[in-house]
Amino acid sequence: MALNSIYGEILNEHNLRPVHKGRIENPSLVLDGKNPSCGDEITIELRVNDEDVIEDGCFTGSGCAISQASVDMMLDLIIGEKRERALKLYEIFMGMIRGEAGEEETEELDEAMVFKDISHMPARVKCAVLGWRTMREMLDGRLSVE
Amino acid sequence: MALNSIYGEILNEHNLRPVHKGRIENPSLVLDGKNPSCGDEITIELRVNDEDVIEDGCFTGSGCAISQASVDMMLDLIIGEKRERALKLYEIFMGMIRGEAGEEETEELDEAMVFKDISHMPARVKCAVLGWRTMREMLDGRLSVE
Amino acid sequence: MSQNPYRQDFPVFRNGKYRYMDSAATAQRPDSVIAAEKEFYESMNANPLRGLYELSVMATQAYEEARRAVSGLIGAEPSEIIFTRNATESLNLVAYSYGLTFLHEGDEILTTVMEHHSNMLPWRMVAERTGAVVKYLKPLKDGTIEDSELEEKLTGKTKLVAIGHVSNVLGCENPVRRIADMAHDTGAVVVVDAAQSVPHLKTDVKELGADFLAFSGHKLMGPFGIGVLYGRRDLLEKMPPFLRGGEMIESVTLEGQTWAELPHKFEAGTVNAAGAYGLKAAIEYLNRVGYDNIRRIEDELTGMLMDVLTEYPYVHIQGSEDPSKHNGIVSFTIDGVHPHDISSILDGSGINVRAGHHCAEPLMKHLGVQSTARASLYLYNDEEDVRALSEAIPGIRRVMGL
Amino acid sequence: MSQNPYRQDFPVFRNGKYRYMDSAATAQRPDSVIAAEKEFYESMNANPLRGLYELSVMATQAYEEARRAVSGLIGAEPSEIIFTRNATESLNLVAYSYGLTFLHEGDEILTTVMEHHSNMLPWRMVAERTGAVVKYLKPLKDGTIEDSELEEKLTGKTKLVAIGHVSNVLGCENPVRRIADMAHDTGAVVVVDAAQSVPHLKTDVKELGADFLAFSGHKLMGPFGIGVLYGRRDLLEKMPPFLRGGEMIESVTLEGQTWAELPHKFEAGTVNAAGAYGLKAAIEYLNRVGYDNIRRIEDELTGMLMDVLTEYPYVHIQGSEDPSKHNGIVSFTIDGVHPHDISSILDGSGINVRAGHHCAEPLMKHLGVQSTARASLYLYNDEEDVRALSEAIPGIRRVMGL
Ligand SMILES: Cc1ncc(COP(=O)(O)O)c(C=O)c1O
Ligand SMILES: Cc1ncc(COP(=O)(O)O)c(C=O)c1O
Repeated sequence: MALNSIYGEILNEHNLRPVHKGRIENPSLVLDGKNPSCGDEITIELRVNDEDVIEDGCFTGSGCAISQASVDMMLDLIIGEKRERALKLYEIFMGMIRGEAGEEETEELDEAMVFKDISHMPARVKCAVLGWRTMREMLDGRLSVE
Repeated sequence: MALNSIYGEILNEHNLRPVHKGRIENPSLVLDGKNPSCGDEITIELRVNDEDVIEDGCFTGSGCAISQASVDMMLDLIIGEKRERALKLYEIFMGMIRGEAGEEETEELDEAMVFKDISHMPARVKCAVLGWRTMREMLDGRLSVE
Repeated sequence: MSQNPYRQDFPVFRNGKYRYMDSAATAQRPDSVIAAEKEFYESMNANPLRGLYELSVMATQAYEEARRAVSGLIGAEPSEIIFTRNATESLNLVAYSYGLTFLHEGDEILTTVMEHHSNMLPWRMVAERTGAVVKYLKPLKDGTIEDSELEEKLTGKTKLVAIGHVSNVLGCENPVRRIADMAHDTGAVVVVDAAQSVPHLKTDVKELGADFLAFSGHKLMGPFGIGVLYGRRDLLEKMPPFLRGGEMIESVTLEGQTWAELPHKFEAGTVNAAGAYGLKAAIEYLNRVGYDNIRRIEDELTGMLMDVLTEYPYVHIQGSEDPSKHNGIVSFTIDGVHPHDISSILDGSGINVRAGHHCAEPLMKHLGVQSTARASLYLYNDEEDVRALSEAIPGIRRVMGL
Repeated sequence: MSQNPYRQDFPVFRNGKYRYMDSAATAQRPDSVIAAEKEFYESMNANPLRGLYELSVMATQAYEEARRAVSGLIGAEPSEIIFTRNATESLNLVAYSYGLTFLHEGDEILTTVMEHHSNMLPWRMVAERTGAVVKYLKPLKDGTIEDSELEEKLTGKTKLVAIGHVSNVLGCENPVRRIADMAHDTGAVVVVDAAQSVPHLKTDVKELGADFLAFSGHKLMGPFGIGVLYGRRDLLEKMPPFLRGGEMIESVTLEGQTWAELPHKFEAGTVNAAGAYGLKAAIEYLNRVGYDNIRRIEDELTGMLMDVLTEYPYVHIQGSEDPSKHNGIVSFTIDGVHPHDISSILDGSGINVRAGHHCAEPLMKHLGVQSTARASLYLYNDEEDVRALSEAIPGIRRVMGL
């Protein structure tokens, strides 16, 4: 029941008024992420430039508040950052959820820290990490639009 | 544990020294009976004459003391009797095992009355009735040597 | 009914914490069922069927009594009752044994888009492997299957009809008897998925016209790990065995084997005797309460629930407007709130409802929703449960900032 | 060991009535296993996997913890552990899913004449349907499989080797590792029937070289209705699902479906979560006792029993003369007394042994017996059990008038 602490203003704001929901121009990477256990599906688009900087990003698709808000917060964090930094943030996020990340590190996740206790609701972990997993797969360099 | 009352002199006598184990001349009916749950197998031979009298009978095959003694006692009872009488005895025997036969009727089974309490050992009922079932199938007129 | 007299029989409710409304997924178990399994292991535990000693005889008797209890419940002969693990295995047994043997290229299997995956995917497997074709009846949004659908899709080629008795999403009861009559006229066999009906409705295989009927023990308060397949004797007799191994043979040599008589031919390996004994206790409990009482409780509570829910303009109930057509199942959505969030937020108040596609994805698509929240009631639910759920709905919207 | 300290943990022995020596058929259950199932139903009962509320999350955790306990017991990854109903279903799963997909006409399946029917009939089914051929290794009377047999019958055509780890009649342990090494050299996969070994011997799938390994919960003191299949990940991944239905899919549309990830792909329908939780309690109990202790108790009692039995000239023991090669299993015959009568008469003194072909008819024929009586021991047996049995033997002959 600890989960209810996750629901709240921050989550709602990102769920109801996501900043990054929509399309961007000339994405260099596009990938679908799917949460088989609930049917939620999102598509992430990223534009990464020659210096490996994520210039812009967005998502489309439907899902629960947790998956929608989580991906929106993630995009907040990684847009403008370098590929390595985004992958580092992924590690921190996963570490936080597994309860393995230090407090200092976790602070780097900013608003995404609301998902700290999601592990109390194992069925929802997949929702919270859907966007993050998809992003990591994209930046692992194995996938691109071309 | 009531079963042990079944084991005893009468049963042993028929098991160790069966009167009807062997072969007869010119059987008119021959049938195999099998108890799938334990692999026991017997073959009964009967010679029934034109007046429907069971002139002679015998059995071969292996099995536990209960099935061997039971078929031997059965042959004791039916040899010399008419087909209908044998089928009647079958009904009484089955009735006794189901606990439905009256005491008077049961007396007609003579030594075969030792199986009265076999129902306390359901796994052994099949042994006790193996010969009887086979005999009934033979006399139902559906099977013959020719 | 202000106090539900049965609730106290269910230990999970004793701490007063849970408002459990997910019985369509699995029921709660009364003390008597839990005690039956315990009693089995403590005083009659042995491997049944082949043992010649007292313990094993008691185990065998317990197991076969359970079979009789099941056959009595649905109007079948004991030898027509096969114990499986769950309804899913029962349906797969029919698919593998009957389907793969008796269906051929060009034959048609008729089912509906509202089936649970367990009554859909086995038939697709049969189709893939035999060259038969699966056709789907499309119901109206309230679950009604129109005659025109049936007349169009049930043809001379239809060899098997697989139909759910009660939908686990809409709660509607399908006209199994009418469909069975039509199917039998064209020579098809009828497989009934009764997972959601046997726990709630008096079910008789002959009255329904079912050639096969499957259900799970755990949805009628029995243990997990025990399910039932009813099969018409003549069909079971001509079918090859499914799982092979101990207990289902008559004799085995290096050259070949012969099969045991029914129902053992279909029960390979050590049986779940304790589970069957627990299921018997569940059936006894169910009979003590009686289907009439179950019906009354479910309909009353469903009515209460639907009355309140329909007053919220942002709540949408799937299926019929008539509570008595829901068999205790109420699937709903809330505008702006994903069903997973509904379920998670309700959990914060100890209210347990399911959310998702309920193993009926094609039905979700047909209804035009991605998923729903589902409250499903059973004989132990009470007005407090329904009130708690009803009153929590506006709060969900609030929590979500709506 | 004069007093067995574990015996008191088993409620079935508390009335002092039974001298249970049929553990190869099914084990007795300690209090902790019975309590675990009860605890599950009383405090964490819900349908696992899909629930979003606390009860269902607890059920899911209990179920997955059980999977981890099993994987730890046999040295596998949790995702390689599939819960089934029993060893028989595990073996059938491999036969239907792996066998029917990857075996073809002319391929050979190698097994032995000493297999339990559950590790023989599924392979015959595969042979019948694919055109593959089953070949049988013939052991010596004590169970030894000679190298010459293996070299002759394991050929380049052998695609699957199905071998029991411990015989349920002779008690002998087969050289699985050696056979697996040879089989892998020719490119065959190795299926190990570990129903009789996991309860008694530390078993590690990697050390054994098993590609698949099957066993039943009920033989290691767990509940009925829960069994295990281990499968090597890469094999499981390329195999099609077996049973189809709820919980084993990723998504379903009218056009097709995709499967869930391992191990769920092979677990269709509602899982037996309470059974798995009970099995976990059984594994914990087994680990508390320790395989070393089990070994010691079994070997000591087997030695005692065989010492006495060999003194009766009319008693004949099947298998090795070395008690430590029996894994607690002693099959025997008595001249002039049918094994069924042995078992029935012993039952009169509360002594429980099995009699029959032990689901191994071809082995019976190979040994030249129609059936045997079998005493099988486990960690809760004590000297009193063995003494009672030993001393009852002459009485059996007496009762039979010999
Ligand atoms: C060697 C062996 N294999 C397989 C089995 C089958 O186990 P189950 O009946 O639990 O499926 C048994 C037990 O009877 C056995 O002893
Ligand atoms: C309509 C229907 N059919 C089949 C099933 C499958 O039952 P089980 O998961 O017990 O095999 C269910 C339950 O989930 C159901 O609701």
